[in-house]
Amino acid sequence: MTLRTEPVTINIGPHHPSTHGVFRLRVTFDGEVIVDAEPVFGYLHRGTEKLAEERTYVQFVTLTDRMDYVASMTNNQGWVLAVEKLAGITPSPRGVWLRMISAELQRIASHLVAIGFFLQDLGAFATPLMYTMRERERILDLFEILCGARITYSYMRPGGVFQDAPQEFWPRLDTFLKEMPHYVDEYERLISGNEIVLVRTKGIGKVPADTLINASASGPILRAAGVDWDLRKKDPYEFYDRVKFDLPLAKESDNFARYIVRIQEMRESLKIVTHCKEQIEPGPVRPKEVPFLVRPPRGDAYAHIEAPKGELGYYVVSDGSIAPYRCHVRAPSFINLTLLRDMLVGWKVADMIVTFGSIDINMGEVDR
Amino acid sequence: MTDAFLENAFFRNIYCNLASSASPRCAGGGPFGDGMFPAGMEWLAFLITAFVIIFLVVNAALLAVNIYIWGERRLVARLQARLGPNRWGPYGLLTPIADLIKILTKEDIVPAAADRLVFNLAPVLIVVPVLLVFAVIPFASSTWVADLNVGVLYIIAVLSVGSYSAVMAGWGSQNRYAMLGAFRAVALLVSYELPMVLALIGVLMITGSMSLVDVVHDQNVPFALVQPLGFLIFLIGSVAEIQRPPFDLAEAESELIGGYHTDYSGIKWGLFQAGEFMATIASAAIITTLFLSGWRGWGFLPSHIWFLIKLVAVLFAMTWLRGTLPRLRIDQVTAFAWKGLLPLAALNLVVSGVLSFIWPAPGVAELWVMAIVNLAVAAVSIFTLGLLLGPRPGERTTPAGSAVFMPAKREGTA
Amino acid sequence: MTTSLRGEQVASMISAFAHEAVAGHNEGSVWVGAESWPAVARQLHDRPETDFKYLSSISAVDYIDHFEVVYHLVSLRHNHGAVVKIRCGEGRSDPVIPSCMPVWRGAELQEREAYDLMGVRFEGHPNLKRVMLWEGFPGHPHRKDFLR
Amino acid sequence: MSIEGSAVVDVAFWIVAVMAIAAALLVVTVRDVFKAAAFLAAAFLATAGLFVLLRAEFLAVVQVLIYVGAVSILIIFTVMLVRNVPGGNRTGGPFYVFAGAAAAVLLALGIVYAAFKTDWTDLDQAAAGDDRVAAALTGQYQAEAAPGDGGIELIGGPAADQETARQGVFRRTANNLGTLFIRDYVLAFEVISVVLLAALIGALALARERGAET
Repeated sequence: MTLRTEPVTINIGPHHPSTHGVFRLRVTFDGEVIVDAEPVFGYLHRGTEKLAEERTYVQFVTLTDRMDYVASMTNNQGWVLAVEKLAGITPSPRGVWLRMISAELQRIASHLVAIGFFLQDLGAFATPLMYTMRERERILDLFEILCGARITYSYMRPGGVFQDAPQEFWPRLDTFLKEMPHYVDEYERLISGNEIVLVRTKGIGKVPADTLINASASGPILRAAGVDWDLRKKDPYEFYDRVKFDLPLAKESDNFARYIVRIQEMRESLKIVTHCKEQIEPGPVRPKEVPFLVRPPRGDAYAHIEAPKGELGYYVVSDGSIAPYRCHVRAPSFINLTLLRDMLVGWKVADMIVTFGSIDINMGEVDR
Repeated sequence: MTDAFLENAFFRNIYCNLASSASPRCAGGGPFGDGMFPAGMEWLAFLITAFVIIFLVVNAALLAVNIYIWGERRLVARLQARLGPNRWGPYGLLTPIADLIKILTKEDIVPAAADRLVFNLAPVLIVVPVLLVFAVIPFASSTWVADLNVGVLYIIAVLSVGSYSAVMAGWGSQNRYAMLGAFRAVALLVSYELPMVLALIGVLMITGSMSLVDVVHDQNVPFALVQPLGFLIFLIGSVAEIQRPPFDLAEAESELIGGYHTDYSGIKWGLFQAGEFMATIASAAIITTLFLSGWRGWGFLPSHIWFLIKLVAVLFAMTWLRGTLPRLRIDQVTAFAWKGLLPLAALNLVVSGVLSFIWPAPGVAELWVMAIVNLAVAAVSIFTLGLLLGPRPGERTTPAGSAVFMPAKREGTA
Repeated sequence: MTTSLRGEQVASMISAFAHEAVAGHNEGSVWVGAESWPAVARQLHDRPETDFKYLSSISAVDYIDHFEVVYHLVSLRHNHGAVVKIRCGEGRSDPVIPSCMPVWRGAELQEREAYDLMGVRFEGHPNLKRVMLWEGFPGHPHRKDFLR
Repeated sequence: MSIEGSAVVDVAFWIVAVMAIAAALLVVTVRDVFKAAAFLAAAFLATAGLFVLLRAEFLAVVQVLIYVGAVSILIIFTVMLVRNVPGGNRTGGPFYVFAGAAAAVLLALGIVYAAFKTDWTDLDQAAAGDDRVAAALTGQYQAEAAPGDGGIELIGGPAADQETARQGVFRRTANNLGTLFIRDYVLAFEVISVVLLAALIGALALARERGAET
């Protein structure tokens, strides 16, 4: 004789504390075990791609900020790279270095948010979140010095950045680079060895590497499965071939591996920023000859970068006017969710939240 | 019955002011004068005294909750590298009052599908059992409400009633999150009650009495040292039973939003919060009394202060746990109770039984010997159990299908 | 550096399955007919010299007189990429194209997105529903003729 | 005079008794199974109150611990697991009504018989403060407990202080019960524990899903 309980369908979200925005998941539970899960998107859909068709290439930079709003710098970067590729613009070196510095700082900030909320999803009463937010504030302070904004920077332009870093930026950056490794150590001391974190994350949300590749997953999720794929190494854009850094890999492909890959990536990003700071040379941050109204020739271009959450790609089609004819964004958060159901089915409610947190999505980017 | 009550200074002082001075039990009247009532009216004096004491204890508990909420918020804020509430009153001490006013003026929402009677009764029920616990706690050398001869059992019984509130809230809301929270609350309670009771039996074997007054009286060496295993099990069990992190599954806000009190608002929600914090204080008071030698201390401070110091220390530890640890999963929590705590409690029972067989009425020296033996047993058994039940990677309940998974066509709209 | 395969290379590789394949002028793009797309996709994925195990992106473009779907493919082993473009027939009434979900699961959400916003129907997709907008939303907003 | 004899206890008794009977009636009349289970718990609680008034604190606490804290909670838990309960699930026809009524009448007859059979006089007199009976009670308990083994030691001698002695009997219900279980009725006690063990194993066998490893 078997005792059967009736499956229950619950809407997790769109107003749920752990859905990182307005994400909705229709989950069917048998008791506490997930039988089926279906993600539902679109609560934050703003038609960004359509809006691009009515803006100039530079104006659209401000809209890319609003996609992944915890990693605006990398959104800017992907877009200006696509425009540069489309229009054949050669950026000025100093601008490129500044873009790399800000992109790597942004990666650290994004991973800090990811780790903080991941632990929050695990049920830690906001303590790790507060710790990571404390350091994120310092990065935001740096960005504020750099461009005057704290969330939506719009710092980058085709050809470079819109203004040089002020003098006070460099000593502040030095202090940050000196202190941040100790803070990362502190997170590791607080989190990485915590027995409860280990039993809650190890072995959970496992997906084999070939499934991940087949499902177009990218970023830390892919690298946590041991796939050696980072566009900064494999398809170096900007000056990433001139800096030295390692590629943190894990092979377990579980929630803990994703967490630990993010932690290690923060250390590598610090290295990259240090290298950039050493190699940066004086000069204009944006070539004078690049017009403000970029008018690329007819054609299309696809530029992709390694954003904190994965491969961020912009496919731009130009009809020769001052506005893109069509712009499509390959959003890493969105495509990483393809495997969500595979990761969830068979696990419990609590695992669902943790696995979802380990993917690290941003609804601004998923829904665009 | 009256005589038993009169051992209690708290009771006697009020009673003898009211009852007739001719009464043989209060020869010489109370400290503030003679009895007010003529002879034969002692029952009225008894009633009034009882009500006064209940009034005092209930209000003291509520005030303590307010102070504790403030303290926990400040402490957690310090653990999290921030400041915490500091705007209302000195050091933000009036913040709980401001919160209370805010909660009282909020709209009281009852979901349309809710079972109104059950829904409205649930928040009341969370406070009642916790208040009842304070009835048997000796707060000082001669201050308690009632010296019940089955005090320890009474505490366990009353605390077990507390889960009704979660169940009724979950059922009354007719909300699936709330229902899941209620399930978890019951699972937690059923799992942790058994090891807790078994852990207490070790204490009872030494004292030979279930009265908390006697337990404190016999506690020449704090039982936390004499019964280290029992102390740990009871501490973990009470944290689980009052559903604080890392066992706050029933209201796990990142999973179940608010668990069983998802649908509550206004003062009903406030009652749930107050009830939970009050339960924390009650648990800390129980642990202080049973394992940390209650009000006993050295002479330079009054016994009330000693009790308070120990209480605050236990509360500090509980808050620290809350500020540090993530939440466990439901199967891990129950497995920890059944596979971890229950065998430890049974072992503790056997060891304590043997020791009390050797020393039926232990003196101070014998208690210290017991402490050493038990500490060694605790260290070895916890280490062994840790090896046996160490962290394991999670297991999927059902196979998730083939490697390349094609989602089935589903009905319904997005 | 991810090298782009030249369009002619790709075209010659798949010519056995898609005679109509035409090499594009930039980024090694190649145009493939919609009918031969499933076979081509399977070949690109399986053949060791192409080894396009990773589908990077699917973009749908409205060219007024026809719709085009652009696939960006990457081989993680050889570190090369290719762009496959598919015209969804002539006219704009009902653009249809076979789904490549049996080959790349990563197409699941991207095809749904293209269907939702551009109205390109992917035949064979097991769960082709709107993803950003709600069911019953009139029209497909990324089309050029979508009126606000 | 002592508090036991006063009107306070009478009033308390009536409140608790009415609560117990009302809750018990609601258990069988209310349509909602969840509420019926909750009222069952309330009836158990009121019974515990009656035990308190009878000076049997140990029984009262055990009643709360086992019946309210464990049995009823599990009943409610089961009710919640079974869906579609609020609609109510009425009796299955006249057969069940008659069978239930017959069982109730039989049970009531048994209780009434037991009540009349019991000799209440000594308890009544003890409650009223009759020293002779109290002394008899004290002596009886002392005879049952072999003196000197530390099991039961009453406060004072048989005739030293009757009031204290009577209170001693009541104060030590737990000890007396324990002695009775372990000494006089040890066989019944052990048989019951074997039955409980069998029930436990049976429950495990039922709950274990066939084919599932966990």
